[in-house]
Amino acid sequence: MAMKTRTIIYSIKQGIKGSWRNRMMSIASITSIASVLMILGIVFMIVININSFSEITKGQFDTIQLDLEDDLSDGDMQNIGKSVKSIDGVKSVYFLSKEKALDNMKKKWGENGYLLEGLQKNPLPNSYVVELMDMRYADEVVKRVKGLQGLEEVRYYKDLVEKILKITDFIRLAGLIVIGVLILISMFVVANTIKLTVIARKKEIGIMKYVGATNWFIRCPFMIEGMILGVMGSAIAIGVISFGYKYVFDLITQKVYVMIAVYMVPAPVFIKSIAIIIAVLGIGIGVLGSIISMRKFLRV
Amino acid sequence: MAMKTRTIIYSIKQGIKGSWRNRMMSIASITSIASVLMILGIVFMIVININSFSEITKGQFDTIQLDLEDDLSDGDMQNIGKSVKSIDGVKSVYFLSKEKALDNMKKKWGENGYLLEGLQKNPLPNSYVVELMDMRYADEVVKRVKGLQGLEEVRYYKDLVEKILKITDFIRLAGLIVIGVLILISMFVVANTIKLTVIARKKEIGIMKYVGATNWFIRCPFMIEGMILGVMGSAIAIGVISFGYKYVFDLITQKVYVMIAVYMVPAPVFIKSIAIIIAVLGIGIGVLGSIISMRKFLRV
Amino acid sequence: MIKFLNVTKQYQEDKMALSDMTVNIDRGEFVFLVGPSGSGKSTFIKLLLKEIDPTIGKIKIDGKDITRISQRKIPHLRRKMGVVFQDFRLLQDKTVYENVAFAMAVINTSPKEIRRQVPNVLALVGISDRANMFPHQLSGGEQQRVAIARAIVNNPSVLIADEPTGNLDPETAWETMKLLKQINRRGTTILMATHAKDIVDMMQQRVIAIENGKIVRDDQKGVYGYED
Amino acid sequence: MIKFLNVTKQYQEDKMALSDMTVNIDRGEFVFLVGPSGSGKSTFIKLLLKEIDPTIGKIKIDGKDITRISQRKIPHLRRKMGVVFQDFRLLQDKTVYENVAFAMAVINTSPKEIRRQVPNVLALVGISDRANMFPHQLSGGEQQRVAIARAIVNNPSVLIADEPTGNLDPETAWETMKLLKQINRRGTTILMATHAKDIVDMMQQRVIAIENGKIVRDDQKGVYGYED
Ligand SMILES: Nc1ncnc2c1ncn2[C@@H]1O[C@H](COP(=O)(O)OP(=O)(O)OP(=O)(O)O)[C@@H](O)[C@H]1O
Ligand SMILES: Nc1ncnc2c1ncn2[C@@H]1O[C@H](COP(=O)(O)OP(=O)(O)OP(=O)(O)O)[C@@H](O)[C@H]1O
Ligand SMILES: [Mg+2]
Ligand SMILES: [Mg+2]
Repeated sequence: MAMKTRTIIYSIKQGIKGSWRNRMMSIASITSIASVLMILGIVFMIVININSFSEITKGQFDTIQLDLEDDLSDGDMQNIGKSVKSIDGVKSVYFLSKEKALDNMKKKWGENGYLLEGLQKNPLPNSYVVELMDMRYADEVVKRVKGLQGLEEVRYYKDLVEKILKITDFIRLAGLIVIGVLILISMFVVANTIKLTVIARKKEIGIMKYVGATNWFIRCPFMIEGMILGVMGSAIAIGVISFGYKYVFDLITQKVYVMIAVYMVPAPVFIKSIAIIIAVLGIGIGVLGSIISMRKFLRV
Repeated sequence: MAMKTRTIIYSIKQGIKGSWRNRMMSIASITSIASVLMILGIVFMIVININSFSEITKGQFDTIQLDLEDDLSDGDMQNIGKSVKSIDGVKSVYFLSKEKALDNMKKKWGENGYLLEGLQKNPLPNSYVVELMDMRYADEVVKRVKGLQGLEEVRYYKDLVEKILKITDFIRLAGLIVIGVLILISMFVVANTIKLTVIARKKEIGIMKYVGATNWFIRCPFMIEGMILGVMGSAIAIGVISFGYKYVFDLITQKVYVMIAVYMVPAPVFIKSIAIIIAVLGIGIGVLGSIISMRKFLRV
Repeated sequence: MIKFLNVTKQYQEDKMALSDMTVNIDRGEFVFLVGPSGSGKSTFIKLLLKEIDPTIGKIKIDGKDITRISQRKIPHLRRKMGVVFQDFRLLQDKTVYENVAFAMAVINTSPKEIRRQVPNVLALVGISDRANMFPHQLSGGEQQRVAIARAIVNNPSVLIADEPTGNLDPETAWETMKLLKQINRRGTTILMATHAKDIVDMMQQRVIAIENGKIVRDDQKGVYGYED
Repeated sequence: MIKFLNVTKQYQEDKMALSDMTVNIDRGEFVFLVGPSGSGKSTFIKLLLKEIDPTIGKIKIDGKDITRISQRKIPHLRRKMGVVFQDFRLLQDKTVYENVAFAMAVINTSPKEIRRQVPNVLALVGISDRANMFPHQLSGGEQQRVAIARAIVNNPSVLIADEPTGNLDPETAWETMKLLKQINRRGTTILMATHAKDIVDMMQQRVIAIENGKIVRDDQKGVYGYED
């Protein structure tokens, strides 16, 4: 065990020395890693926000509306509300009176609202708006609700919601594919960079082997060098991406259109998740890159 | 001149030989170039389509609606139509009768359309819908139109259009910045890659200098090597991006939601422009990358 | 301790670098390997180090057939041998001190022991004052001496040297030979490929002469034996 | 033709590699540069090639002060000189043939002339049969001969050789010396740094002995002059 500790201390020292002595190459590697991670961050940012936008939009249609018959007593209405609330998958139920519904409609129509003034009597029914825990429960809830007395109609934007769901799913999938491809590509770029570093030090590795060094003894300092490069590359990428996102977010909030910001993932949340992703990837890429790219040269 | 030709032929031969003999490094460089260009292509794809989406959406609000007074004769109405048509910046004018307008409204409201059945009389006016050649003319046209007799109201979605315009501008700007940053980053990555190639061949360059080779004699084969790498990297990137875009486009058209495809840039148009951009960038990056990264080593 | 049994090495179709060589070197011997340029001396050494494998034949070290040992055992094989390469093979990004220290670190010597031993060895080969320089800052002869220091620092049981005096002036060369003889007296087997006629003639040790990949002479207390 | 005027070269604060050296070598001379390891021989040669610049002093070649010429003129300066480096410095990714051909292509020789001349030179140094091999496939002595072939292929007016026989057996070394003498007879100035006592003593040429960066002896028809 004392042997191992010694090797590890030696590796750390050599790794730091190595990345400092090959400063130029280290800088090249770090900028490459940072660049690729930044690109990844940008794409992640785009995808996550499109996703967030869809989710929020979808949420607005994510309800079932139960129109009540016109001549129900208050007690009947309350009973219906309670029955609905007890159904599995129902998150909340709230009562929307016919007056309130007309009011909402007027507001929603804005400039055209005056058209509704021309109505002789309020044609809208009282209704319950049912919020679901998840879209998956929709069909089940609708079926159960339809068995209740006193309902005139069950309105449910099934087609619309399903379209939005389809689009959201597609965007999420496309996003995942793009991010997956990007991770692969960045692995590739970084592995190549480190491979070039290793090729440039091929002779050195050969010499180590001739002096009787084991593969792990040779590999360790390179891995630590790779880790150092990964950490520094990640740090730069995290800094730039965080700062950039905060800047864009603030810009949108203040200058462009405040309403968009509602659909965006807030800066702290985004920064926290992207920082973890970038750090894990950067370090992983650095270490794995070293190991992969050294394989060939250890067979001497 | 014979000298120069000889040097060029020599350089081409050496460039090809060089990239073949350093196969491993060439493959590393090519994949790096291809990867970065692919990332660029993906971002370009995202930006160009968001842009296209905004443009098309904007176009749908790009009209002025002129509500006519209720008691105009057919002749009066036609005169107004002609006058409007003659205004600078007006692209087309079409007549929307009050019956047609109510019909449209019923259709648009879909499920809620039944509400309009309850109306005693059609509250909507006859109107002209004016399409503009460009948003820039809007204010001018509105001013001129307001001078006309027989108009009850001029409705123009100025705020909405301006908001959309603002968003579109923002997206376009953000897109350009992201693409600009990506080009810089990719230049960096590739220059680094080639720099590493050159570092690995530092000794070789030194030897050439000692044999009495001029800087240009040394540089040329490397530049041609860089060009070869650039061309091959671009080719791969163009292939993957073109194929990928066509695949996604077809997928969306057939499987997801045909309507989205309307908002997308058609595959041939996209492929043509991205191919040119990638090719120019790839080759430029290859050649410039070589030149930049060799500077340091020629001072021996 | 070292046994070549019918070893043939063929790099390319048409020509044999070593052909059907059988030789036996005992523990504690001092052997010169001589022969014209391209006769196969370095090939012999590379085979010992398992840098290359023979096309045909067996090579035994301490009774073990090294053509059959697993990849993982190679480092341990090499630790038995100190090597001075014809082209030095120093680590370019390590100083003289670190190059020597590295060879010790590889076999897990304690830092304390390294700090004690390295200066001794550098003094022995006469380059103490170059300890903190990098190989490219040294003269050819100085690099060669660093290579020797690295080869002997771990007290290997075999010391292999390919042309260790090629870049040294006669005086330094003789000092190096005295050093090798001294190491040999402590029981280390020494195998040295060389073109230095004077040295071979003077040292009166076993001489194996190779020509075209074949042993043409193997004398105890031999001489270089090629005429000008 | 070559003039060193009070040249001092100091790589580092404390020690001078060359100190206040003044020397004159005429066209057509054959000069041996001898001295212990680290005395400054390679430094002298590197100064001539403008690989490094002197700390103080002037170096004139053909009457031109090379410490003052512009970066752009350096290639043309170097074309006057053929050089054999102590560490060969062959292009690793070019074959033997291409290494030699490259030196010709650099000075814009026609392909026809290259195809005619390269085989001649390779035959002259005796490595025709290695023409299509890469440097790492050659023995030390073979690489040294490729370096010599490359140095002489352009008929330089000065041939500079740093230890050109260090890796050669005595016989091949002598053949190389005969070759150099022959080239010298055609009017080429030759400057050779060496430790080969036998050769220097036998050749009876001018010997410049350096010690600690100073010229300690400069004899016409001299000898190596260091005792074992
Ligand atoms: N990797 C290789 N591929 C092909 N041929 C090789 C290779 N290595 C060596 N050779 C050839 O094998 C022969 C023996 O080479 P070796 O290096 O053993 O000679 P040597 O006796 O050490 O010569 P020197 O004294 O010049 O160093 C030479 O002719 C050489 O060209
Ligand atoms: N780049 C450098 N930086 C620092 N010191 C150097 C550098 N190059 C050479 N030296 C030192 O200058 C001195 C002279 O070196 P030089 O290479 O000229 O010796 P040499 O006479 O060629 O020796 P050898 O016969 O061993 O090749 C040596 O002590 C060497 O350590
Ligand atoms: Mg050899
Ligand atoms: Mg020297």
